[in-house]
Amino acid sequence: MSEPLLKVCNLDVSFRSRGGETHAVRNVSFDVGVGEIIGIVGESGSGKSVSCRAILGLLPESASVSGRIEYSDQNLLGLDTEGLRRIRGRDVSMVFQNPASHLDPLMAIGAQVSEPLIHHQDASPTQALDAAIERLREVQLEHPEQRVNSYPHELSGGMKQRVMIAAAIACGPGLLLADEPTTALDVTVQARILELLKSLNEQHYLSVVLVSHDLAVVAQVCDRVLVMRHGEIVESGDTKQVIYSPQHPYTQQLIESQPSRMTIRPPVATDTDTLLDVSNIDVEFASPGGGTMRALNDVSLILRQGESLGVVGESGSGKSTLARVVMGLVKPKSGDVKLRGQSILQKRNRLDLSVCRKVQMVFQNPYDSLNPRYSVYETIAEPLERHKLVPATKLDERVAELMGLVELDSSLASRKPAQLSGGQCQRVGIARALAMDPELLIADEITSALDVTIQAQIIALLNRLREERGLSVIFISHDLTLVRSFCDQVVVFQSGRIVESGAVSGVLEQPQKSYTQELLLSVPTL
Amino acid sequence: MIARWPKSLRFGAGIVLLWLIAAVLAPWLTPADPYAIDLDNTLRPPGGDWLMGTDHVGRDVFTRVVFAARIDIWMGVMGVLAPLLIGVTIGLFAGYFGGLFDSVMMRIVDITLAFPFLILVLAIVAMLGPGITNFIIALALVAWVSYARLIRADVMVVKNAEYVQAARTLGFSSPLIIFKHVLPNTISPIIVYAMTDMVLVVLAGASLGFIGLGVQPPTAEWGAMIADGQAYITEAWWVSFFPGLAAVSFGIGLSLIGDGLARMLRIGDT
Amino acid sequence: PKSVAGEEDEADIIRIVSLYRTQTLDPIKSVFTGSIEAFGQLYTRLLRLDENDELIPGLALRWEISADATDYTFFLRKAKFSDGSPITADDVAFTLLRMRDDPEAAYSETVEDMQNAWAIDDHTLRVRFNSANIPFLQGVETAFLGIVSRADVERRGSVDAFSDIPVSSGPYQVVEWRRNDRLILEPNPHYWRAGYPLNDGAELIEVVDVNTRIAMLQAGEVDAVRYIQNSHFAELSEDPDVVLPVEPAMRVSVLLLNHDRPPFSDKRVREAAALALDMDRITKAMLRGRGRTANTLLPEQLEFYDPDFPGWEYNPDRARQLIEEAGATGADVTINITAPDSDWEMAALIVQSYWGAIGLNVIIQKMDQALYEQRLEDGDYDSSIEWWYNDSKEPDLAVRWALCGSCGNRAYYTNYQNDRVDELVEMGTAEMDPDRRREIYREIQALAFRDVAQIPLYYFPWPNAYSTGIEGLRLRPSTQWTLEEARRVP
Amino acid sequence: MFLKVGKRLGHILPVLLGISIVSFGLIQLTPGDPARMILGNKASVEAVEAVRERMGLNEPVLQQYGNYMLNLVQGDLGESLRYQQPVSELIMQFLPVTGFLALYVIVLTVPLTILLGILAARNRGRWIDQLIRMTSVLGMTMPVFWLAMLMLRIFSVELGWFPVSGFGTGFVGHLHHLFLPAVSVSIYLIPVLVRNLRAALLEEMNADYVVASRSKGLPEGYIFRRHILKNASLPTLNLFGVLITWLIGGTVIVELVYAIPGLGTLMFNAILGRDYSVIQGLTLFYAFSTVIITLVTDMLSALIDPRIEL
Ligand SMILES: Nc1ncnc2c1ncn2[C@@H]1O[C@H](COP(=O)(O)OP(=O)(O)OP(=O)(O)O)[C@@H](O)[C@H]1O
Ligand SMILES: Nc1ncnc2c1ncn2[C@@H]1O[C@H](COP(=O)(O)OP(=O)(O)OP(=O)(O)O)[C@@H](O)[C@H]1O
Ligand SMILES: [Mg+2]
Ligand SMILES: [Mg+2]
Repeated sequence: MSEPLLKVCNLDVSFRSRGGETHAVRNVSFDVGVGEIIGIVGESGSGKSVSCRAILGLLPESASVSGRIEYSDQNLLGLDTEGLRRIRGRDVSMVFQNPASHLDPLMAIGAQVSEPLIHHQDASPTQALDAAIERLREVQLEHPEQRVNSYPHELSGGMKQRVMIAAAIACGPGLLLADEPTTALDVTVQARILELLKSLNEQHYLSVVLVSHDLAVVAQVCDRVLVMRHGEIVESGDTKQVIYSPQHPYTQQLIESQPSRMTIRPPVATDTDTLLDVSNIDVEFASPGGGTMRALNDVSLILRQGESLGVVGESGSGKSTLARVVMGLVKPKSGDVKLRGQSILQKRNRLDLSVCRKVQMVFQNPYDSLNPRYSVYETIAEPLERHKLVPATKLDERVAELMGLVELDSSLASRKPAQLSGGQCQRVGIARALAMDPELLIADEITSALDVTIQAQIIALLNRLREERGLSVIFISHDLTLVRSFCDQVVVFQSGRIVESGAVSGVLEQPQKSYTQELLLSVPTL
Repeated sequence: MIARWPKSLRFGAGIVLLWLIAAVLAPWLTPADPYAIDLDNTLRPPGGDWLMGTDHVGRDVFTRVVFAARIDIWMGVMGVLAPLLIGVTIGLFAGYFGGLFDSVMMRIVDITLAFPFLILVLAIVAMLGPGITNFIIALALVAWVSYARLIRADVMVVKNAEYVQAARTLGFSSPLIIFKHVLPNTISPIIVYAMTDMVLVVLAGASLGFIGLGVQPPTAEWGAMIADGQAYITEAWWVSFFPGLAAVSFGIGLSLIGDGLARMLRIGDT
Repeated sequence: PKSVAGEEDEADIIRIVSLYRTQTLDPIKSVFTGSIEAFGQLYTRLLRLDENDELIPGLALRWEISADATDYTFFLRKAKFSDGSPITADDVAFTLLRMRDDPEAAYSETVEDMQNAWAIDDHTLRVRFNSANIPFLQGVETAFLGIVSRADVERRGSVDAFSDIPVSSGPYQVVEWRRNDRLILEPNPHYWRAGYPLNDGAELIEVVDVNTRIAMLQAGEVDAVRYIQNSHFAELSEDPDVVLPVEPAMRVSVLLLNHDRPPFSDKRVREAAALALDMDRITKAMLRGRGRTANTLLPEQLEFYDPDFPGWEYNPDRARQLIEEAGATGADVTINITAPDSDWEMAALIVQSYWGAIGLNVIIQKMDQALYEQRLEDGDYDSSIEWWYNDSKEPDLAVRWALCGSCGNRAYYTNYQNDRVDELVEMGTAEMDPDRRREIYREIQALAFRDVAQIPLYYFPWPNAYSTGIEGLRLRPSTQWTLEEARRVP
Repeated sequence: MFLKVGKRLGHILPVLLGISIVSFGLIQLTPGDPARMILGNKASVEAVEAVRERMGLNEPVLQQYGNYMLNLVQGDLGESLRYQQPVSELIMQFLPVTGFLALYVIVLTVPLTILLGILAARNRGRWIDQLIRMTSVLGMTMPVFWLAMLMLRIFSVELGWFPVSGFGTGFVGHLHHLFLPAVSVSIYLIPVLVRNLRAALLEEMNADYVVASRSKGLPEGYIFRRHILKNASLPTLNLFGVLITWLIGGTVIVELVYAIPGLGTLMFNAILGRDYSVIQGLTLFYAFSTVIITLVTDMLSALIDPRIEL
């Protein structure tokens, strides 16, 4: 291989904040060659996102960066704004980890995808829009011609992510920094996105830095892998070598925690009481072009006490919407939700406390579901305090305990969401939900931003809670391996309908519907 | 604590604090009685016995400027606090709940906005009698509307934010969500506006003084002093200049505080 | 004048800007200054005033008064209304009767006692009173008795006839009445005084803010400013393009005291209130040498005004003593003033300071005029700083208005009541011998003064300013412009 | 959309009703007699009574209100008590002036606000930002009447550039006559708006989507215009709406100082003269325009922000 495209030498990033200084990245060095795909895996909060942002000079003012970043012989750290601008989006572009907050809420997505084309390639707006539609099609967004007029708040999590990807590859950059680009995508779409990246890589020598916690994905597409922990690179090398003969103990632990290798827990007895009874739910949204769009269509399901129900299906198929209906955040057009036989559909603004105590939800978008002004401690302590779940004297203790449960370092307690990594935010959300000590937990992609070790620990935690307290879980995920290892029952969503349901062993081992089969086929494996 | 305040906040707070001290210590800081007239020494220029000269009835302008801080600070604070509290509360609830409450409140807003300030003040002054308290009552009755409208617009957006929905799923009561989650994320423009508004309130007093319905003579109040003095602008500029200067400095202090607070409240800004 | 950008000023139009507004064009429907000034330009009267403000023939060429002063006969000249129809004795009779009979007539004292008025022929008018009426001749000169067209009023009705463009008999007729803004006048082509007005028209403009009025004068947008305030004399007297003549006015500024309410119900307190004031100092401060301290309760321009009456001496010690005797030390006293008026506020401040010195606790209350008038009328006040003017030199109207407790308005709403004064007022109306009249009015002045009916402050001229570009314009003591005689300096 | 606008327009009725009740109530509670204010203080009590009788002021309050509403339903705003001219005519006489002034102010204010707000926000902390902030405080703290008077002295009396009073004739005449008044109002409005816009801009400049836009290599200016400014314009737009409604009824002081025959002076004098029907007519008129302006700002907000429903 000739001269590397990107050379990162001794990158150091630290943040000044009120609490003092955080050293997020230390002495990181790596190269990316032309046409190479580099994977970065590692612990949540280990500095993966920060490193990527540092490359494009996108860190907040509070960050101080040192070291050397060279992109085809230009020192990016030495460039002025205009110089950086020329490179951003055209030569090097980035897919951010929280797609939701990284899209302008007031601009239609079509325009957001066409922007870089207009500015880097002097495309006329109509040309750019046509190209944007093409890109959106490439990232598997359905009906891109109509979708271009949608606004971010009208899209599902996975759709937003694909919009981000489309915008990033719009100008055919040389290097793509993809920070967890497929976390919110179901496996079929994920597979196609990965395929797309691969084909861009093959045809246009697109180099990619792929940040992911999904080792299988990394194994599938990456030439080389870097493993990060505590802001440092602990191991790097050829993908196969790192994955099949990991040297560093952390890497070994990472591979160990891969869901496929976890023991499958025996299904609980199916004769317990019915906990949740969702019947014939229809949900409609006003669609951008006028008229309505049916997000859920006659959805019914039953969840028994202590059971874990996996919800899988393509992005935008209505999984989160279902969760919102159960939580009373979205009012269905028709249908009913019963908890232990009692209807819990809310008419008033305030949700019934007795129901909330029993049913909790972890939101898909970890960042947006945290009040930007609350520190981690405040976020977790608030429900405990308000509902007097623990005596005031025990409050600190309980918060610390919850943070420990989700593997959050106690030093993060005073941070605000903007100062956390994606996975850290997600765990704050989990801790907050668990603080309520619910009987039913709706977990909407709770592991999407977590590295596998922590993922494994969280799953272990949930399993423990199921055993000890009879917790029931609705587990929305696109990670079929995880669903297989964790759930008893599963429903498969497609376009707002349940296309298949039943015991995990049945549905996932012998799928009846072609869609389910396709889903299974797309699962990346190590 | 203070060391971490933005510079503008420290500076603004300093100015306002100076005025507060001046207001409290007014009797000790000034050489004369703010109300004592002296027909032998009217319209004396600044200098000598009179630091800032004397006005048309021979009162010491400096003394009056210092004493006026008492009224003006009180007027500014009360004239903003009352409408702010009312307006923000109503705007929050109306925006958050929407529906009938919102419709009714917004209609009341429309109705209130339809009354030019002057009518209300005149009516209230006529009904309750002239005076500063009634002026503030009139102000509270009108000005809350601006706050309500401003905050409501933001609430409409924030209430759909996921963290607010998350708070709802935690079974928090609506007031709690409104005050602890929605309010902090919508308040910063309000605070900026409130600081501006405080200046405007002091000025509204002056404008009313211009049509003769502000504070009652002989109360020392910057706006009224400017209004009284403007007639002498060519003959004795100092009569209106110094109270004007005082008002401007106070206004600068307040705006700096507003900027500083906004900066402190802004997310991710250090 | 300096030409105002964008506005042609070819014609010789006299512009007067005033605080006071034209509220109606019906001469009997308002006694407010602004309206009166307009009436005078629109409606001619039987008599008019010469340069020295003495009565001379107006529409009436001459007149005869019966020996018992109950019958007046006026011989009219040939004259026309603005619509070209002749002004007849019948129109004049109609004017007089209308004032007497219209329940909405604002101020009909002059004709209250009139038995009848009728045309003997087209040019001869007879007016008969129930009893001797000496003041009448002065009365017919006032603007309220401006002559209106009977035919027109009867045709259009009392409201419509005056609501837009009335038929006028005076020097001008209305071009346009932009209510709340200005009254635009043009010469009445049929005006009986041949050759008048000397100008091509006039505008009476209404502007609230005194600073603006003055700026308009200085910028050449107007020729005369009505009512400037103390604060501007110094500046304007230095302006070479502006003249500030001292124009005597039949008015007096007074402190009204409410006789029905403590502490001023006690004569000792009233007297103390008067003794406490150093009138000369006050006058000097307020008028800057342009007027004089008032020594009686009647304006100095009036007939039978007593120039030798001593007036109040300044004696704060005596005042304090009286207050103590009356047990009023520390009593709360309000002074009502109208807003916005910096002069009254200044006067109030000064009075506050003097009264404070004798132990009264004074609260100044500034309020808008409507509220002020209401409180005055309701007797809901302690004291009030005011001025009043008389429409003619005749003291009859003045004493009826200001001092007579039984004449309808409770002695200017002070509730002052002295039966002897009331008796003298009636005597004055009927007394034909000028010397004896003088005695009557002097006694009234002395009595009211000693009772401290009100506290007179000072006599002050009209505070008007004129551009040097015009001549012949002044405001008479009786609040009438000599507009028809005004013209631009060639 | 049309349905929603229609529905919003439907809200006007209750508002107008509310206004008429409140203004009627206020007037009834306010001491001072319109008849006395026309006749003068020398007028006899009988004359005042006679005028009140003719004006219908001696009828029971409810009946007066009923009559008023009855006329209103027929599109009749009544007659000015003082001038005996239909209120609608009076309003129409003064409206063009105030309308012109308001538009003039908007034309001066909006571009300047945007310019200064942006300049200040983009140069945060630098001298230009400080300068803008300090001068705007200065503009804001200077009482309108005082400033107006100074400007009159300087630009009209001394320099003779602008007329002191009036509305002028023809479009250019209006522009010329109303220049100083419009500037006076703008000097007061712009600071309030600029400060708000600046704060909103700074708030938005930290948003994630701005970082994302940077990552696309968009020019800073473009990001500012299309993303930051748009997001920041919402609160400012709302404030602007509030201020415009204020402007329609609130130019009184400026109209008085510059002797402009507009709605403000009309209202001022109607209040002083207790000209009930004019006060009521004007309040209804104000209410109507307020509702329309609110509707327009809300529609604009909804147009800018798809998350907002009308
Ligand atoms: N603005 C900031 N201020 C202070 N600390 C920050 C800031 N941004 C990130 N951090 C900290 O820097 C560390 C690295 O964060 P980064 O986002 O790079 O993690 P990550 O490796 O991407 O993790 P994840 O997989 O969870 O996304 C974390 O501990 C985080 O809390
Ligand atoms: N507020 C809304 N307005 C309009 N359409 C919406 C709204 N919320 C969701 N939708 C639409 O409803 C459909 C289902 O969305 P939902 O978020 O439930 O998908 P999902 O199954 O959770 O997808 P993902 O796996 O990508 O998160 C999508 O087509 C989305 O565009
Ligand atoms: Mg990350
Ligand atoms: Mg989802």
